[in-house]
Amino acid sequence: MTSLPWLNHLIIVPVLLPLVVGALMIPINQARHGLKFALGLSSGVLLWAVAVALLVLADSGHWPGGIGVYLAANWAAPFGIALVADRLSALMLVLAATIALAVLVFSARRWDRVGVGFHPLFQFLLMGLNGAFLTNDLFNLFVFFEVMLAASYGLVLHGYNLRRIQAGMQYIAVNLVASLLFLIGVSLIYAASGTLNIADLGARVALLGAQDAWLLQIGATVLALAFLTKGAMWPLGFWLPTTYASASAPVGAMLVLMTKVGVYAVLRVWLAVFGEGAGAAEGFGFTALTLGGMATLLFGAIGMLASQDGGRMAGYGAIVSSGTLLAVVGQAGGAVLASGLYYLLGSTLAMAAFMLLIELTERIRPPGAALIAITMEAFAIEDKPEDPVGVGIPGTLAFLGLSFAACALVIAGMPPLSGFVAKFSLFHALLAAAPEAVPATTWMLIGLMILAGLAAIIALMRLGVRTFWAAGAVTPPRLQFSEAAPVGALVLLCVLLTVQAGTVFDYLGRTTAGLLRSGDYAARVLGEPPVLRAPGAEEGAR
Amino acid sequence: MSGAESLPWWAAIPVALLLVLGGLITLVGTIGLARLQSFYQRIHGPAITIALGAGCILVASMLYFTVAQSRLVIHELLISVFVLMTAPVVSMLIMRAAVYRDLRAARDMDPGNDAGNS
Amino acid sequence: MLLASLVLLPFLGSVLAALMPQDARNRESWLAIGVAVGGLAIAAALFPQVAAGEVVRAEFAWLPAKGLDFVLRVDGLAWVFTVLVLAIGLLVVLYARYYMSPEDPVPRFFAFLLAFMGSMLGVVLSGNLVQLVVFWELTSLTSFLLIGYWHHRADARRGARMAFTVTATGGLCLMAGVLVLGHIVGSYDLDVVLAAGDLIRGHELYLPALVLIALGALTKSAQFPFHFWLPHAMAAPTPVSSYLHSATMVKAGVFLLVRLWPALAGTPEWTWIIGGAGVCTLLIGAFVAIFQHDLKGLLAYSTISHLGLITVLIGIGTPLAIVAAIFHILNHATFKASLFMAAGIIDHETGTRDLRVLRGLRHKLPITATLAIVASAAMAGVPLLNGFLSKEMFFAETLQVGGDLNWWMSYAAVAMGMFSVAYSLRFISVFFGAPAQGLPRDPHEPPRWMRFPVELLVLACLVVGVAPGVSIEPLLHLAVVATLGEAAPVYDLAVWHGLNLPLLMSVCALVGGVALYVVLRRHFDLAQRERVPLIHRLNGAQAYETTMLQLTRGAEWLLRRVGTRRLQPQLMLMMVALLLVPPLLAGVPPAWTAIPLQGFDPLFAGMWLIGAGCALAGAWMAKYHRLAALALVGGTGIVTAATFLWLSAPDLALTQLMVETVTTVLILLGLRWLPPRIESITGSTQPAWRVWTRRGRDLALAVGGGLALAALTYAVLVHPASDTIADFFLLNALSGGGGSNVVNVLLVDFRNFDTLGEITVLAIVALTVYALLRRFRPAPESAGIPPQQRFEGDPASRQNPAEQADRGYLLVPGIYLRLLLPFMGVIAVYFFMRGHNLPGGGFVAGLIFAVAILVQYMLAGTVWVESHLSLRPHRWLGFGLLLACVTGLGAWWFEHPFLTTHTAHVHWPLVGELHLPSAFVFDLGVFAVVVGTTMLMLVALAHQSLRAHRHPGEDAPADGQGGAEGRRL
Amino acid sequence: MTTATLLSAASFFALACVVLAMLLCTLRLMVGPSAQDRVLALDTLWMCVMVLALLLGIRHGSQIYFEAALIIALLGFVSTIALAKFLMRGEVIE
Amino acid sequence: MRRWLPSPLLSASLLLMWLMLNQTLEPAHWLLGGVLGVLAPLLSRPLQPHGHARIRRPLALFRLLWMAAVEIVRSCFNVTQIILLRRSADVNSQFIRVPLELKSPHGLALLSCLINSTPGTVWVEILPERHELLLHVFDLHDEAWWVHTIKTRYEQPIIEVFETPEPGGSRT
Amino acid sequence: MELVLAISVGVVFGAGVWLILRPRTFQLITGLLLMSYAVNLFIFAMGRLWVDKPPITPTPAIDPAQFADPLPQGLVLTAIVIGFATTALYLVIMIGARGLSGSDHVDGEEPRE
Ligand code: NA
Ligand code: NA
Repeated sequence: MTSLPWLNHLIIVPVLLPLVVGALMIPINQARHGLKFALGLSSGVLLWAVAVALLVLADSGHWPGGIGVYLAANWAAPFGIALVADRLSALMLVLAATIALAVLVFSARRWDRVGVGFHPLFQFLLMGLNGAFLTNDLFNLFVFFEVMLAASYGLVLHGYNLRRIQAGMQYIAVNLVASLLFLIGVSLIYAASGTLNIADLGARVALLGAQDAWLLQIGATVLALAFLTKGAMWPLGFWLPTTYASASAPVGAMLVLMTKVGVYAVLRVWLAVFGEGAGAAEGFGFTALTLGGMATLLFGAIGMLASQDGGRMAGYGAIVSSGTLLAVVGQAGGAVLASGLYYLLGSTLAMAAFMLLIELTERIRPPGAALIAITMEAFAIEDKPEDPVGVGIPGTLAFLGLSFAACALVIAGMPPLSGFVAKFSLFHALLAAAPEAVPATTWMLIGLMILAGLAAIIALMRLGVRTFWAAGAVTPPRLQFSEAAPVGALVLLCVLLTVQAGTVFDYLGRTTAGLLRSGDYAARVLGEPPVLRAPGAEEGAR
Repeated sequence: MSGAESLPWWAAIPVALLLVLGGLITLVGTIGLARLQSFYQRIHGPAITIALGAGCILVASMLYFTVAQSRLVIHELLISVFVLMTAPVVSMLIMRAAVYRDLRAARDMDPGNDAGNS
Repeated sequence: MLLASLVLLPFLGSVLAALMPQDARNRESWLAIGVAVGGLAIAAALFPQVAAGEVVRAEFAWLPAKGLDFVLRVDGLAWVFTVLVLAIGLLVVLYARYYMSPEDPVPRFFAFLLAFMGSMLGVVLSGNLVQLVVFWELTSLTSFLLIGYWHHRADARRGARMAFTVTATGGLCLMAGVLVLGHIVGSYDLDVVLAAGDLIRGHELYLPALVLIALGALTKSAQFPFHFWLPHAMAAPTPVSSYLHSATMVKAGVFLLVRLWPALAGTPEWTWIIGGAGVCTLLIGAFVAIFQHDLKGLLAYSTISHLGLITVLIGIGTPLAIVAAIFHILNHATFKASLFMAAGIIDHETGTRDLRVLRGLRHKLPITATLAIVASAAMAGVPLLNGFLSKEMFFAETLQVGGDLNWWMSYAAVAMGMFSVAYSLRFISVFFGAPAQGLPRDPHEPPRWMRFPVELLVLACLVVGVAPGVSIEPLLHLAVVATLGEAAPVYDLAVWHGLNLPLLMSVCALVGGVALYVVLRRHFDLAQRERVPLIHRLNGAQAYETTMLQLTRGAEWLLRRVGTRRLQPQLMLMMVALLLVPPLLAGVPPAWTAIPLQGFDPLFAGMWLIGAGCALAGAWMAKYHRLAALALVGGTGIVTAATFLWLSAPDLALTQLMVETVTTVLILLGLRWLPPRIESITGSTQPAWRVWTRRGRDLALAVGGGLALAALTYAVLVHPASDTIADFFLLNALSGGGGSNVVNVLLVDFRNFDTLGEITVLAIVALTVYALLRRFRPAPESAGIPPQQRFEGDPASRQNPAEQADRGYLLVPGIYLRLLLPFMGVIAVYFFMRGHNLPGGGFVAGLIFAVAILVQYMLAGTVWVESHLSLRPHRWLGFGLLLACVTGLGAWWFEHPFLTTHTAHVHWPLVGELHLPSAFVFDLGVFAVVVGTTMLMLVALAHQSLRAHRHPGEDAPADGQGGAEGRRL
Repeated sequence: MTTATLLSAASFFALACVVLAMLLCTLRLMVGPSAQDRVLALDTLWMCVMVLALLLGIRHGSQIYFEAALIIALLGFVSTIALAKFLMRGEVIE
Repeated sequence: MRRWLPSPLLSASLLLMWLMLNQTLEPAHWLLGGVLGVLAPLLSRPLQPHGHARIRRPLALFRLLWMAAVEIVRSCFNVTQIILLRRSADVNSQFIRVPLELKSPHGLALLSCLINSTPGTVWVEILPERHELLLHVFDLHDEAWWVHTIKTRYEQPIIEVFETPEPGGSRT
Repeated sequence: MELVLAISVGVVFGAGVWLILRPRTFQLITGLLLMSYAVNLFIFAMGRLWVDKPPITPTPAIDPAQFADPLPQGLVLTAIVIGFATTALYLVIMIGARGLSGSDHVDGEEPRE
């Protein structure tokens, strides 16, 4: 191959585009919000289009095995850094781009100007997220985690007040320590296996000697601790509710996505390394993952019951969904995994919508309180924002109520929306995975998920009744179209996900089938040839 | 611990002497730092280390590499120059910081009496 | 398609209704009537097929992989229920048109009502159990919304929450049950499940499945002990009560039991669970109903009791009992709906539902009174009315329970009959006696069409009661055959079966009931009693509220135990996890004993004596002696740098040294804003033992963590490396990457993608720091000028920074520091240029350059430097990042992947051959980002001093500069 | 005895002296008692590491170590003057 | 010339440094070093309010430096002796004040370098009121001797080097 | 050498762990600094220890076994830079929180006990 098919370049665009746009924004004057917003939105739309294109490419058989490999700097894996666009990463890219687009539109009204640097930080956050989804190299994953985290630190503190900075301190401290664990884990894995490439690691794991295998397992466990801190597994995720509750709405919505990155990383690494063909190490840690996930699920459910305010409840909701996903990853069955991914899609969309919604519903308060809140926000603003109170659109309350109900249904896993479909299909798959005798953990998991759903119902109903029904407190909030539309769009996507469940499940079935064939994956990634540099030039294949 | 190439004796002996001397002088300077009673005495210790200890080693290095590589290796001079340019700044500032800190402490302990600096 | 439209129609209507304007009461009703009539028409169209015993199915693929298709299925039972739902729905809609006040926002009401109708039809018509659960929960949801329709009222909110919690929880149980059932049978398809009765009953999971499904059904049908939600649901508008909470939704539970009868019934467990719950419910409901003072409350408890009756019948489970159950479901729907409507009329007309106030209404509402009395009679089981027939069948069935010697069931049935007569009398007592005075409103007969539904229903009661064989028999037969199939019994719906035991029981009930009512009224002050005798402690609602409260409290309590909002415990847990989890999962190392002891270098050890000592001392000092701690940590940093140097990593040593310097300056800049901690003001009120326990624990963790990492390091170090990818880099750095410094080639070529991310992190952090400092509010203690600068003994206290550097104490140092600037600049260039082949590179060069500028800031102060030099770190940042990206993108031009390096070979006269790798330009980007980041962060920090600072002698232009800083940065 | 052993012994001796010197600096760094003592000790420590780098260069006959010494000579003082200024003026950049 | 090459001495030093650093005499490095030697002073000029030093008597400078070097070695020996052999309390460490006539900043800088590099003396600051140098002496025997020595052996030569008036130009 | 480095990594890491469990922000940041040193050394050690074998390859024809492993060095370089950046960030947050809350406790408020 002497030149790269131009479609392959699409794989790196989700990383590159936000980077370039973010870099362009840095020197632009702070007062030019409009320009920055326009840039950011263009980037968001383009990203979304590229993500969809990648999904289509991955699913259409354009690449062998549905796996597109991009060798950054043209060095063959495992030496250089390979980016991999398969069905799963493409799906995550689409999810990220979708939520990002919604959040960007949502923040256009006022959130991007309560502090400085919102738009570039947002772009860098996207870069980090997309990079984490695409990369196939453990250390590169660390770098993208750091990009994502650094941007999220900035965004969590965006327009800070005391509460936000207290939460930020906690969030940052925990994540800094987690990053150190990440480094320990990655370097141990390198010391044991001599590689950083995930696919290569999967190919090597069966061949390692006893001592190396032990070191690898220790390293992988430490690495998992880092991932799971980000993925908020109990007892590593206590930072999450506090952070969610104090972050601004758009940032909260993006945080929802970020917890999923931790789970995604576990899924990617574990299936590739300890999946089929791992020899003696096959299945390492899966049970622990299930148990941890179950503990997390329980913790999240308790938290939801105990929370009184929306932000915190959303945080515990995210913990519940993390716990569910982790437990599911621990089950490692194809059908279970597909259902888990479906659950991930629905719950992420709904939680993101919910985070945005909470901010809007907080405007349903006696006028005094709302005024004070608005004044307080405005007090901290240095750039003299436009009047944040806009013209009310008719039916705002109905809209908010309906959206709230829809989000609540998805989060609680109640019929008829995607949450129920996800839960049901999970249960079905879990039971079907053991046709003879269903193990006790499976029953426990199902029971826990049902209980968590119940806790969510009770908590969300309490919140909803207080917000929308509490006597005398209901004043129709003023709502901008740019604020309502993203929420509505996300909710509609949940509905679409329900209606099109068959199509989505077909896709997810193909996704998980590919994921479980880790041998093919490794062969595909390691077999991708670099572009010939010049005729006769020496090429570095092992 | 290999690497030191074979040098002719006429070069090896001065290099070795310079090394030993430099090491000793460096050590003496820090002994002063560790041992002397007051700060104003201690500050004189490191001056030896910097001026002569490092100097000996630098000369040794120049000699060694010039002979070992059979070409003029004198870029160590740059280090000497930089050290000579920065060391006064450092000791001046530390000294002045100490003096005014002590003055302030004296004032705080005994207001009304303006302690002189001697 | 016809079937699908039957379910879809109400939902469509619901959406349409929601979109109508607030005051469209008539249009809303017409729409709803249209939907109901349309539905009935469809049902009628389906009748021939159903009557022929056919099962009409419609399937739509949805999730075939999960056995989840959208299946609609109508047989006799479903058809009868469909008609019930639609017919009562039609009447209720008509009634609601007049019941609802013109001010009420009816679009919401009708939208919810129609949505409920659709959900209920969905339950009835589902041919797939999972789909049934979906609609089941939807009925709960719509019920919740309808009960909470008047949500400004606390009782409505409370009732709605209670109903939803109970029924939705039941729904979850039902889902679990359905899952188990599906697991047993291997399909969720109703027809398959119904055909697999023997398999199910024989399976080891039968009991769990039964219990879970029963929980679903019993909660929905308000059976003991879950009955309490129903009376509270009466906060809903009366049409809702009459429709959902008497005629249809509460019947979903018993419908489900009937539906699943072929699959689940016929075991002792079935009888005990279903029958037991039913008996308790029927007695308690009937008894409590007598003592209600709210008209609707009385009806609600009577509904509970009647549902209990139906449940008992289903529990008995004989084919005849099932017939009786279905029959009573229909009968109860008829008379109870009409009674609720009558109660609504009374409420509507008088403004109250309080039995203690209402009297003599027959004078003002004669027609309504007549209708209500007839319906009550049906409820009481008076002959010639429909209630009598099904109740007698019930009595007959109870006799069969437990053989000939066991009469308890029959006694219970008679007792329930007596109670029901008593509460029926209590209900109709509102029409008798002297007209009540002082009612909130002066009652009149309601509008013609509001009464019409009641009339129709009462007529139905009469017709069925008098001529069951003609009126209800065909319908009932349809349902019975569909349910029981071959087991369908021969039965006779006649008013008169001759003198038999059931008749005697009926008579006993009637006579006893009247007597009971009279006794209670005369001697026990029935009309004014505050609480239910005997079982008033059995308060489900109270239990519910307590449970909910305890649930929240308990969750909060538990959350405090298993969670934390504080940082320290979180970090502690992370460390505990780090210590425990890896060995737990991976076990002990296989070669632990074989690890050899390696060589020992005393000098290296001496150096680390320093490094480790500094670390420990720094840890000790960090609380009160920050500067000392900073210096000590710096000591560890230097030793680390020296270690890198010693162990063949010159690049790392250089970087570490520079970072060390910048970090120190950075922390000092920050320390200025952190007021000192004074040892004496530690106001810790904690007991000493707790403090020491905590310290002991932390110490153990620290030692453990240290040991663990040390052991791991050692285990790796003495273990030979496996085949690593490093060899490739060493072999290809020069040939492929064009540089001999492999580390640098790694950074700018092999793994330059990492470096790109890394400089992005730098840029992000710089932006964040800048943003944070824009709104920085210093602590009050440190907001002013530092005491050192206020010390009059220091001549510098009378000079601004520029003057200090110009003629003050910094004059002499300034000469050197200013002279060094160009040297530092050239050295930065030197390190940048050589990076590719020897230690150095863009990162180190950037730091050197930044430090060079920083020294000037330290010397002459922010204001002076910035009035002489315009740095614009934002531009450096943006430019650097873009340069790196553009360099990477350049590869696209050559049809190579992003960041592929290319080398341009240029031959210049005089200079010779120049190799210009693109990695060089990339490194330039790194350089620019590092300079931008360092400058932006440090300078932004330094700028904070300008806020507080107004030196005594500072002049106006300097102030102007201070104000302009924001723009320049 | 060859010149290589002589040089090796001499450089070992010098290294030992420097490490000992560093230890003494550390002692002062830990003990203090005043902040200026610590700053002085830290600066001397930097200088010792510079000498150490040069000695390693001689010991291994390699020029790789030179740049580290150069960096320390040119920029090692920056953190020291920052500390000194902090002590003297209460802030590093006024 | 002055505009593009404000300080030829500095530029030459930079070029020299560049060549020493790269340990080469290749023409490419002469060129590059030359460019840097011109550029670096130009770019840093805004931050150089005192301008660059003009050395009027280079020979006097070398003489001074040689004498200082000898003095450094001698003092080093003295101080070493004291550190190793004397009790700290017996050492008479004192601050002394030396009135200065030297005004040139560059001259003062050179003086400070010489004094600080000489073990046993540390420069504290120049007291602004009477332009006196405050000095700390490690082991003081005779204050007057010190003042005399500094004024004659150091200050006078430095004044000679930096403050000899040049016909036609004034010091920046 | 191996043992010394291992023990040193352990001691520095342990001191860092002790500090990050302390309640004051400055202790935390100091602890993070120390832990970064330890972790950087740890990563570095994963390439095993080499004296006087810097990964600088002046000629293409070399024996890779004669050079230190460059990869961990590259990783450490990145880790140092990222660590520097995050330290800066935490520092600024630390002083920001101190200014807003009046407390230098890591939770941004004094514990209520
Ligand atoms: Na019996
Ligand atoms: Na780097």
